[in-house]
Amino acid sequence: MLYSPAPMHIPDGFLSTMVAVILWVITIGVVGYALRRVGKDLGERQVPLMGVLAAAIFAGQMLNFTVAGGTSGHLMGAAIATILLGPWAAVIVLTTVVGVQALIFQDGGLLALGANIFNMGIIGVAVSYFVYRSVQKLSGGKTWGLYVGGFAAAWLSIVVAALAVALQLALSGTSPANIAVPAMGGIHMLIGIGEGLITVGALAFVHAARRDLLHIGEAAPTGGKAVWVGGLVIALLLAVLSPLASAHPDGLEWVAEQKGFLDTAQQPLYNLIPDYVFPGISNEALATIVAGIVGTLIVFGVALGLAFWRRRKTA
Amino acid sequence: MHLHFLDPYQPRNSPVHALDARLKFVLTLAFILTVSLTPAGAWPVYILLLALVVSAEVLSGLGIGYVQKRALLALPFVLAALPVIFTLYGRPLFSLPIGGWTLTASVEGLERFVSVALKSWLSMQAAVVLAAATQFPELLQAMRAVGIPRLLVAMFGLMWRYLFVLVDEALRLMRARAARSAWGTEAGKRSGGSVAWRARVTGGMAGSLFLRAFERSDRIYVAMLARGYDGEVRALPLPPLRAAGWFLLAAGLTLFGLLLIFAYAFWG
Amino acid sequence: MHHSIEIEHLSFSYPDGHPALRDVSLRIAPGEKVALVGPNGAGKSTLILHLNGILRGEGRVTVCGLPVEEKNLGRVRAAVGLVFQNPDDQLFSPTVFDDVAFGPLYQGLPPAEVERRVTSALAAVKMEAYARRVSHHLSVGEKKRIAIATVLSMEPEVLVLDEPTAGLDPRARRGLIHLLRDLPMTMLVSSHDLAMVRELLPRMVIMDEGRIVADGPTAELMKDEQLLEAHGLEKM
Amino acid sequence: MHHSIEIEHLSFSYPDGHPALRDVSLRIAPGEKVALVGPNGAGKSTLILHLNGILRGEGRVTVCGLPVEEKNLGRVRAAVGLVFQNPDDQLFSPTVFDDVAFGPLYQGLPPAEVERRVTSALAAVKMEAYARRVSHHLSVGEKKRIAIATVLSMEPEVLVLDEPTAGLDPRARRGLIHLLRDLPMTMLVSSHDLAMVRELLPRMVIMDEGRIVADGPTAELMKDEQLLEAHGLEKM
Ligand SMILES: Nc1ncnc2c1ncn2[C@@H]1O[C@H](COP(=O)(O)OP(=O)(O)OP(=O)(O)O)[C@@H](O)[C@H]1O
Ligand SMILES: Nc1ncnc2c1ncn2[C@@H]1O[C@H](COP(=O)(O)OP(=O)(O)OP(=O)(O)O)[C@@H](O)[C@H]1O
Ligand SMILES: [Mg+2]
Ligand SMILES: [Mg+2]
Repeated sequence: MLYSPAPMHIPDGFLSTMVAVILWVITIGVVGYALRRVGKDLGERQVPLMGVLAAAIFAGQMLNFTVAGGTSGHLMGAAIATILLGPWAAVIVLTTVVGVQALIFQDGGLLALGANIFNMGIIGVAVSYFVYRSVQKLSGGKTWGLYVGGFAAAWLSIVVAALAVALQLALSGTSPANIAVPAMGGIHMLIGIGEGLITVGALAFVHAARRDLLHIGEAAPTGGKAVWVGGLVIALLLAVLSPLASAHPDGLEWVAEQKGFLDTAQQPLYNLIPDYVFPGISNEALATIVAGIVGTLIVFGVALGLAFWRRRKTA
Repeated sequence: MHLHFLDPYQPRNSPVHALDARLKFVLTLAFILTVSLTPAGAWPVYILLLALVVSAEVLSGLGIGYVQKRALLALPFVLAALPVIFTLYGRPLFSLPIGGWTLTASVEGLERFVSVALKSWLSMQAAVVLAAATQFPELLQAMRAVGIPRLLVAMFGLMWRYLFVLVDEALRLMRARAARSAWGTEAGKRSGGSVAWRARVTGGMAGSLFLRAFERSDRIYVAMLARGYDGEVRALPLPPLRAAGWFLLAAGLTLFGLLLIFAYAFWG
Repeated sequence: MHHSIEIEHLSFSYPDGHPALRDVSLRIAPGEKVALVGPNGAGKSTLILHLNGILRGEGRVTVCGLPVEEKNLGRVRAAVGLVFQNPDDQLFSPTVFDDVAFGPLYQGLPPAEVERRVTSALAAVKMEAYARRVSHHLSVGEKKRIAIATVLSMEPEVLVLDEPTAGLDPRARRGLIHLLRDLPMTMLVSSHDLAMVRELLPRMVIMDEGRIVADGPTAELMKDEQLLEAHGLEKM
Repeated sequence: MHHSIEIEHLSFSYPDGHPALRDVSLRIAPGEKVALVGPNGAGKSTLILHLNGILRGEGRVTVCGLPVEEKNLGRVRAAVGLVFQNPDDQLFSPTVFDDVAFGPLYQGLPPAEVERRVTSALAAVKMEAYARRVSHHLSVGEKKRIAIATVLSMEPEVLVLDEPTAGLDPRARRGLIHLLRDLPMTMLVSSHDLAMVRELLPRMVIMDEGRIVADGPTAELMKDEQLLEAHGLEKM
């Protein structure tokens, strides 16, 4: 099968009605605002541009490369869309992609569509924008900023969106946080590397062929700041919330049982996406690494934020 | 190239196919909402809902087998809910000793798990029937009818139209890459390059796809302008829903309402 | 009587400064069928985009007596039907019907009239049975016919085609030539396909580097091998 | 000595059940230059995709003595260079150099050898000066040459081209014909461009509806107007 659904699309049935409806409301608000913004920026061009680029992102998700032993990596596209189009247009493009995926391929549910747009379209874009802009500012517009920013944006957007999925499942009572968070987070830290590398490759191509396109995304001044702050808040919130949630899923007894859960639960969870199994790493080691990386994530987020504020103060 | 495999629409001569897309769309959404709202453990209601969706499958001429095959796509996600059997507190069901630890499954946990799996399975089937029995252009009209912004609907339509064109481009790119992915002539040499290099090449393909799409959107825009496009999205008015349609809609929604009342009265 | 197309001293440079048209003048009488030939980059497509105001250069362009200006754009676009090279770019709607209805709809015609226009445009290209089909299942030749129908439904006085036979196999190409021969409008056709030009279009305009370098009866210009050679054309 | 290409009783249906090749047999000797012609949908591209195992049907395909099988794919792909119709699909790297180097790099050749291969492939298509250029900005004719170079850099024994002249203007087409004439390899060229076939390829294979319906010297088959007519071809 050419089209393999990414584990990021939540099917119907997994979210409680409450969570699904709340995320629908937020999504409608943000998408409505983004539609108006994009209309103002692009005018008559918006329909063909957004529609065709959504199709391009979808088609781009089919491109894959072999990682090892028949497994493969591919693209989700939130970061590349954000970098090339700016945050508001990216929200619209991803909304279109995720919407059509749900309607045609049942990749993600219809009631859960609000949540899926929220995770990939809104969180993915906000985090990408925050990371990319921060690195761009740090690099002072040099080319390495493009690549480092692109990689970091792609990687973090995947990881944070996955953490959001895990938290939503936990909030819905469908999957205990102490399993969902490290499992989703851990898997997507690996998937995110592929996303990052492909994003860098795509940026290198665009940089060589049409450098001018790398700047259309910057024409989003005032609203762009809102996305930047939003991305920061989301990234920090999830980075702090997820370990907290995963530490106290269901009272205190989890401590006694946690190791057992991880052992049993991770087996099926890794089977969930056989493409991404990394052989040779025992689950225990993985759990440690996951904890380590979540920590790094927070440090990275905070450091980047601080560096940015300092730069602005001295500038 | 022909990408029929991407289009889930299965032409059949059935009453479900003939039904107004607006009705199908609204009823499917209502069905999924009903499934979502049905409390855990209300098994008789789940059975009634299953009967409803299965009769739609049979009526549509798609066949139960076809729908089940597609509905299984969501199956892997069910594993994400598996641990809940052991983490939810309640009457113990059985224990699994693993290493030094014991896992205890609870009745409530199992009930939660089974109802999540059931909900997902039921909703999935409804969505599959909708997609397989409705041409996407009709679905677009349905979206317009329920008040999704025209601009967004127009983008959905354009994306769907160019999905086939661009996926075709993506497949041709991969085909060209495969044709040049050859082994070295020297024995013992590893071919294929590093993973990072392969990922970057794939990125180049994504970038070129994106650029070509960008430039294509310019040409489409010009073609639209040439035919009088002015930024506003226009469409012919939808034909009004007939009395029978309204009746079906009302009956369907009432039925779902009754099912929910029944479910909450006994299991809520 | 006014000319169908009147271009006077038209010059145009793309925003990057590249001059694509240099002082082009051209008149086409109603009912004339004219070929526009020349090497890649000669400026053929650029000229065509001026005919309905998508590009606007310096000089005067008049179409069916209407100066191509902001306030006339709607009427100009109704008078000139542009068919682009790649039908995939022109068929952007979910169904064939929607595509052919697009032009009339934006002209603000009432629904019943839109329906009538679509039916008769599809009949003109012999594709009546395709109205409810979706474009991506069609062959290139079929798509090409539909692309022409999308413009015919606007009942234009002038039909402008950019490389209509590119990418068609001989059979589809033949079918298209017959179709074009039967259409009564004024026609301006840009093409690299000199065999088609000879068969279909009695007058030929040769462009190179943004200028018109020759304009005359096709049969005569075709004899001038030196002229053709000098502008990257080949006698076939 | 083995044949360059040996196809025996090859049949293939697409997953949707559409039979695209029916019992095709064909032998091409080393150094031969063969045309593959036929109407749209005849199965030309499908046949070509079998030559390096991208598609796999029933029957036997042998290339340079290697049966096309899973375990040989890597070696088969090194022996057969496929150039597709649309050069944009073949050029996916930021620069021309990267694109031409893809094959050798994938083969795991040492850097110095990769450089040498790229240089000589670009020299063969007379595009040495373009190594550092961005392929995206080149003209179609230039892209076409680069696409051929991406395959030449793998030093294949057989060159297979799918509609090489489609979309080229007369000048670029002429240049390409000269280029192909100078390349020494065994060549199989699918095309609708009968003028090019007559000029370049002494042997001609006609396909229709998935079958080979004629195979012989181009000059002779070209005389048989009835045969050409019957298979949607047109004498030019
Ligand atoms: N958007 C653009 N920006 C800058 N230059 C352009 C643009 N489009 C075309 N050009 C340049 O303008 C010139 C005329 O291009 P045009 O497309 O009109 O040529 P053409 O005669 O239609 O060629 P072809 O036969 O290849 O279609 C060319 O040199 C081309 O490179
Ligand atoms: N991916 C596919 N799935 C199903 N059928 C296909 C596919 N690709 C091609 N076909 C069908 O197979 C037959 C042979 O197609 P093929 O592309 O080989 O023809 P061709 O001779 O190359 O034609 P052309 O001159 O248009 O390139 C056609 O009937 C076509 O519709
Ligand atoms: Mg042109
Ligand atoms: Mg072909």
